[in-house]
Amino acid sequence: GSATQALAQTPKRGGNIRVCTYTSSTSDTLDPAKQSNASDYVRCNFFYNKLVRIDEAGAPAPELAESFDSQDAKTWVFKLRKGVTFHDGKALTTEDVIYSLKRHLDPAVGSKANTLAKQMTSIEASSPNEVTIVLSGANADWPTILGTAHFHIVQAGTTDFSKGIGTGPFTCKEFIPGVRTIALRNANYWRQPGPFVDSIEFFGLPDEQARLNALMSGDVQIAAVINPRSLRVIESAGGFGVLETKAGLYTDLIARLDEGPGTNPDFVLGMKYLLNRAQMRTAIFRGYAEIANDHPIPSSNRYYAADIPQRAFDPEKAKFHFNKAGVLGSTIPLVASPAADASVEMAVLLQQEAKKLGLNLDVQRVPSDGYWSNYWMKSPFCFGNVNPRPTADLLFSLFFKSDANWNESRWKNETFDQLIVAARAERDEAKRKQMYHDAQVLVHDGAGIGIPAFISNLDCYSTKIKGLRPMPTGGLMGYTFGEYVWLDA
Amino acid sequence: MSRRMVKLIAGRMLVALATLLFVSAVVFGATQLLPGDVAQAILGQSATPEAVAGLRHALGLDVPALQRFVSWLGGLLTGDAGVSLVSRQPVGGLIWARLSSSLVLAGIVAAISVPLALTLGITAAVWRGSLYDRAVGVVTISAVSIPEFLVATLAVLIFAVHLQWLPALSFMPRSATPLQFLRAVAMPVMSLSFVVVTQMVRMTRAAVIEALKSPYVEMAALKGASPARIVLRHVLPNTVGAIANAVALSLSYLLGGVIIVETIFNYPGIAKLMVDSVSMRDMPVVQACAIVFCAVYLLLVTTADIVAILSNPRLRHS
Amino acid sequence: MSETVTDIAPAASRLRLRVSPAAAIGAAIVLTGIVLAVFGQALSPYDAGAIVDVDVFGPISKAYPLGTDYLGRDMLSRILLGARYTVGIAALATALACTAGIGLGLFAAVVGGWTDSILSRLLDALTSIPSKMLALVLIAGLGSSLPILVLTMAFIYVPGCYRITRALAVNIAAEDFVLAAKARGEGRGYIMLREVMPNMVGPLATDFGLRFVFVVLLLSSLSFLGLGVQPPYADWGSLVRENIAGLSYGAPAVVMPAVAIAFLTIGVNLLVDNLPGRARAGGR
Amino acid sequence: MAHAHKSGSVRVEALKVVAKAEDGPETTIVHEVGFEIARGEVLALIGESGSGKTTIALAMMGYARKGCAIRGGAIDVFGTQVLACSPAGLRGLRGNRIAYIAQSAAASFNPARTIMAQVIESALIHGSLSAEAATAKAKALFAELALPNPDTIGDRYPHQVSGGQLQRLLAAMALLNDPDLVIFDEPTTALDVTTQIEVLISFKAAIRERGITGIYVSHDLAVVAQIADRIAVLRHGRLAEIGAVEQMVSAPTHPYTRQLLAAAAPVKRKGPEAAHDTGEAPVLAATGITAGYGPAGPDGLPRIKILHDVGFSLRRAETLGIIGESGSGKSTLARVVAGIVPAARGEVRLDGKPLPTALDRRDRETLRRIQIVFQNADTVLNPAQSIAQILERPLAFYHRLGASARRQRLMQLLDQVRLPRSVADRRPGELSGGQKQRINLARALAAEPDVILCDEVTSALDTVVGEAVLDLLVEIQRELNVAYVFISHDLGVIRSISDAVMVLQHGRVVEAGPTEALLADPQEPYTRLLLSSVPELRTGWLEDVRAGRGVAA
Ligand SMILES: Nc1ncnc2c1ncn2[C@@H]1O[C@H](COP(=O)(O)OP(=O)(O)OP(=O)(O)O)[C@@H](O)[C@H]1O
Ligand SMILES: Nc1ncnc2c1ncn2[C@@H]1O[C@H](COP(=O)(O)OP(=O)(O)OP(=O)(O)O)[C@@H](O)[C@H]1O
Ligand SMILES: [Mg+2]
Ligand SMILES: [Mg+2]
Repeated sequence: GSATQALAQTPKRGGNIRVCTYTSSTSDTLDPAKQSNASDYVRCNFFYNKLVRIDEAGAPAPELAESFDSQDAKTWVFKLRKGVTFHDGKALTTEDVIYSLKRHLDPAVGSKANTLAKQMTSIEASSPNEVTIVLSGANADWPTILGTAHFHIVQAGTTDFSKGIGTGPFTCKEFIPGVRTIALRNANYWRQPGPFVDSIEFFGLPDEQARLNALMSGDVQIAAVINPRSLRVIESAGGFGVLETKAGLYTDLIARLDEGPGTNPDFVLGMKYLLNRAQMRTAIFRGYAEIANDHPIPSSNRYYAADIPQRAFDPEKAKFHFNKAGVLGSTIPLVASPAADASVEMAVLLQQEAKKLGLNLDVQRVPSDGYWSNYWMKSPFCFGNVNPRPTADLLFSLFFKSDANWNESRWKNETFDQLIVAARAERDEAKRKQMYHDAQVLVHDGAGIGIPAFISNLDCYSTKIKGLRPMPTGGLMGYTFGEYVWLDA
Repeated sequence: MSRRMVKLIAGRMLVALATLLFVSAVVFGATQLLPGDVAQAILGQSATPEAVAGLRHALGLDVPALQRFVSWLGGLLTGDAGVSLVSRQPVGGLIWARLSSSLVLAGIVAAISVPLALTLGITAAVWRGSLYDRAVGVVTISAVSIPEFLVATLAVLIFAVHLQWLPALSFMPRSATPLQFLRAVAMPVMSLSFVVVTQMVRMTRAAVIEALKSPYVEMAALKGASPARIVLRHVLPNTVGAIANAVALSLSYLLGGVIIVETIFNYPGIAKLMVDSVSMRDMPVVQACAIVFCAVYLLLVTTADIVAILSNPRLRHS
Repeated sequence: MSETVTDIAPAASRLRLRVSPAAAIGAAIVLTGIVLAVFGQALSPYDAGAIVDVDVFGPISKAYPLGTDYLGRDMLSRILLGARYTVGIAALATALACTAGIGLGLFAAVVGGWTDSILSRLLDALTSIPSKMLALVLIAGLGSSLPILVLTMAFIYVPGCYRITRALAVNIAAEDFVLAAKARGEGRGYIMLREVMPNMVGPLATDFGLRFVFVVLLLSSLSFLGLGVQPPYADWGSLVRENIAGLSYGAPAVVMPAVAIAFLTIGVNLLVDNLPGRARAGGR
Repeated sequence: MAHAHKSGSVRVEALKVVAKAEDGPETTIVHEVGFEIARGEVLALIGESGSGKTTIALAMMGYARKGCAIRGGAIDVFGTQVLACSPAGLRGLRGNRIAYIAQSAAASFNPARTIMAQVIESALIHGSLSAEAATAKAKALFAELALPNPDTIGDRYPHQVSGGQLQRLLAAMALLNDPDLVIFDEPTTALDVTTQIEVLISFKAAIRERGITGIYVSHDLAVVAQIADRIAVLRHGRLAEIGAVEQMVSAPTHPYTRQLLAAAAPVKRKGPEAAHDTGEAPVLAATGITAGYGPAGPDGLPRIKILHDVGFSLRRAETLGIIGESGSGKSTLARVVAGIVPAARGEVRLDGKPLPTALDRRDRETLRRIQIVFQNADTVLNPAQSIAQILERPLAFYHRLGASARRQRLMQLLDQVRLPRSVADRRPGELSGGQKQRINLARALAAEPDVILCDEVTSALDTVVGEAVLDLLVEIQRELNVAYVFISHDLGVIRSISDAVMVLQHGRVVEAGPTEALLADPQEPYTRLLLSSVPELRTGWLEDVRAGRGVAA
């Protein structure tokens, strides 16, 4: 509704807005390689650009690269846009691109994109205006990968990232980690029409109630990540809009297949049947979620396999499998944490259902802090939380391939591994679709992962803010709202 | 000042310094016990063993703990608290920025709550047993009985969301006018005052009642002194020490105890810095914060001790 | 000559035991808290974890006397279950803190000298770290489980209890009856437990009450920071916290647990402030 | 002396004061008391502790302590109906027309303010004098009251002045506004005999000179006889008897007054026969005791040295009296003997065997044989234990008696100290002072000791009650043959109970010898001073002493 209306109006220039997200910490960074959450993504998108951006349809589109191409999906050539300058006036060169990409390979940098970046075996300037990247294996999705969060282009030689000097739509006036960022409109931005607002004050409020109150009292114009439970208040107050982003975020139940109760396939299957997806959708997400089918591909993805029968809540079947696994009457620890969105509530619901069948789930809630390093991938029965990824290949190869770093359930399936490698290089769309279809079936049946729902991201805003629309890459317009919003004051 | 008093005061200060040194060792030791480290925290989901090892080496975390402690302590003594492992900025600067905001907030709360609490405490003591005394007792107990975060959230709902009199968030740019600033901190100040006033009222009341029982107060009444004169001239000079202690203890809360208020009002104080740093395992910052908390506590308590010594003529003249 | 005094004295001691109405109210509230903690689960109308209603933040109704929570669970059942954690954890932590604090305090006061100085300095150093920060570090280090929570909070409040005990015990240890016991040749254990300890019961009971209140409040603060009792268990503080979104429309789900906390702490305060004929101790 | 020419008197009629416990019933503590004081006359109020003396004295100013209330009667102070005054009116009277000198000057001075500020405060409150004039007048009063350095003493803080001086400073404070009525509430009870004399002399002079109308509260008949014109005897809040001093001293009618009179002139309890040398070895002997407090210095002596080369010996069934002014080291000596304070030099022998100096190196048997009974029965009995617990502990500790044997012995002990068996289940707080002191003694007896060190066991008691305790001590000695070291600052008591006397001053033995001989013919000036300072129950004694010493008032 409001999105189409916004398109109909001509954007106005000017105005200062305040925006808050849900994290704020001294680890807030302007170093693209170190970004770890939505706040970082938003902030880096203020000040930097990538070679490639991902458009509304989820397809790669040129940004700092004017064009990109490959014959064999293995050697990729990126032609740089001309006339782009950094905030300090220096022109963008191949050197900057090479420096930016190579940083991810240096362990001392601690880049989060290190695993993805490792596919690059060589990065070279093939002409003054052109960078050639050679991959270790064919990857038809490579431009999309360069459009993901960490591949911003910085100036060659930068080690101090506190100034935020990039080619992006805003310049950095103030950046205090854990406190706030003030971004000013970059008057010399290369892309037209460029940002509309004069400045954005951006900060994090970890307390959801505080975010909501700040929005309602007019202290901020956009508040990111609002709990669906709070929408009732927003709606009754009037004057506020909700931006729902269906991007494929999910929280999954993980049973390690190599350790603990998950070594018994009946236990895993029983758990998948015990997930009361409909109840979770209504009770936990108040309807702002899409029921999932134990594989990571959401329906918006072009490779979504619609014909796999939906696994339904079935306590009888669950009981049958638990009985077969011989776990009825025993107590099984289940680790959950606020770090994995809504996992605690899911665990509690699961616990209730299990109790009715005579299985005791001992829900152990652990703090967010240290969850990813100390519990996730370590506990035999716990929860994970997977952010949207732009390609099916990324989801499968990061989380499901036998040798994947984040193979949460330690699922090993050779057919699947071959399918993924083949699909990555496959340039025939129909064949590729079939391959991904088969992959989804394999994960649905075999992996130790239960995915009950894809969770929508809800950002709320004052209706004075225009120009917001959902993007498949994440909330707040794939974290790039800064360039597009305008103030209708 | 007598020599004995100089000795006493010097003694208090030495003890405070020794305590600080001890605390620094304990803090350093305790932080070593925290599971996980900054390398894992920075890498989050992408913490593969090689990546962690590489980053750890790059950050100098593979040096033995004792060696790190010695160099850290050496740094502290020369005024260098090291560099944050996360933001790579000097810890001193980070802390100072946050500490100064915390101190401003604490200062305003103190300026409001100390006179208020002393007035309430003294009047309640003078009219002890009266309806007024009971009312003060019930109100202060109720104030401290409600979880802080509820008080703060409720205040926001009422004053910011519904009435829209005050901003919901309290962080202001340095260019803000004093009025804007006062409006911004009004609610945090209110929420914090709730907590500290109660403590001070109770302790002041107890101290004053104790002094009111003494024979010299009876003597003053028998000289015809008015109640006001008894309190101002006879009771207060003898309770300064006890009251100073109560005030010091309550005020020490205003640095580390305000985490909830800082979170709800997005006030960039030092408590939040410490909480963040603990979750990021940014040890240089955690250690420095802990030292700051201790130093301020010791400063307050030692000051109160010294006030008590100075207000006691037995120690002043002997 | 002395008979008259003797006759008056027992009457006076009977007077001292007179319970004031405030103390009676306090005692009634505390007793209710204890009963709820013990029998709460048996009294609850629904399973505290079960989603019983599609309506979240439901109002007070016949079916749900205290409304429903953010997932549509019965609030009365949850508060009854929460009593166990709030009262139980706080009582246990306070008891542990007091046992350790009193033991150390008595020891320091009776032994005196270097032992006393060193113990006092050590515990002073502990007090200098703000309690919430100390809890944060400890729980981050040890993980949040019920035993850890109890131990952490006990640990935090040991110095305070030590301080009060020591201050009281130092005065008592200087009394003539202790000197008389020493002159008789009594050992330290006897002096600590039989001569000194019985004279501190009143102020220590007061201190116990106050510390209990602090623990309840710290527990709810920790819940706010996500470090408190972890679901599916919930103390009253975490009930307030998890339902805070309902505050905007005054949902009973957020108000009721807060009222429960306030009741309990006020009750304890009333009781300890009006303990019959006993000296009250300051300190926190 | 603005009111000097007015005639009239102070009249109290049917005064009734009650005490009420919180929410409890009221108990009357002063019943229908009435008396009259003519201008220029001093009336003494005398009675045992708790008889209501202070309560009446305070009521004269329309003041009742917290928890008490004046419930009836009338007080007329030279035409002013005190009990009918408004609070403001009362404030105008207090410290102005009626002044009060409290029992404990040390507690009545505010420790945080200078003496002068407090002395002139009443003048400032009532606006009777300017600050300078008040200061000048105060200095004159200081001189009149024979205070040293009258010009500068006011600049000091209370803790910098001795107890006797403070008492006189308090008097100066009271006299500053030339009050019509001055109330002295036991102003010398807390003082040493030698100091008491000085204070009494200066008070007497001030009263004479100014023609003060006063009420003098005391429990010491001998003191009262020096100061007052008439005496009122109180008993349980009632007026027992009232009359002129001469008459009360020579022909009292009320039995209680007679008791008081008897106690004031203690009987000789010990015949001289016990004193002579039987050739028996002493049960307890001390030689060359040097001791003190604080850490030991390089010479092995403690930093604060109290006792210097003190020695004595004591035979079975004998009593050694130790006398000396406050702070002379009497208690310290007892502590050295008991092992509580280790001696730096010298030794203590029990039956000829030297004892280890430190308490923890003495064996239980040695500890049992020497028992110490402390001065203050109020503080020496654990208020949290029952009498049975207190008395049974030494039985279990020293004699390892079983429960039933203990109970039996406990009853015996109670009989021995003449207490009803029913007190066993009470706590010390439910006993009177005399009863507590008996328990204290019984605890020592429970050990079946050879020597009991009695440190001021009667000082905190009323004279009448104290006498009874002394009787008991002597009886027990006859029965059990224990030896006593009896410490007191009251020469009368020492004379009455001991076979031999030792006089201590500044931690040194001034003089020692058999009681009769020594007191009859003291060799040392200090002993003579002590002897002459004991008030005698006759009017005019004070004047004699003053004349004898040539003290200028
Ligand atoms: N504040 C009070 N509340 C209740 N009872 C009191 C209070 N003060 C005194 N009394 C009681 O009143 C009685 C008289 O007390 P008062 O102090 O007048 O005695 P006193 O003759 O001065 O004794 P002493 O010689 O010990 O000073 C005592 O029984 C005492 O216990
Ligand atoms: N624990 C102690 N530490 C230091 N000095 C002390 C200690 N106890 C007593 N003194 C000092 O030792 C001196 C003698 O004290 P002691 O108690 O023996 O006197 P006393 O003759 O019994 O006096 P009194 O008649 O007042 O009881 C005093 O000056 C006292 O201040
Ligand atoms: Mg009295
Ligand atoms: Mg003594």
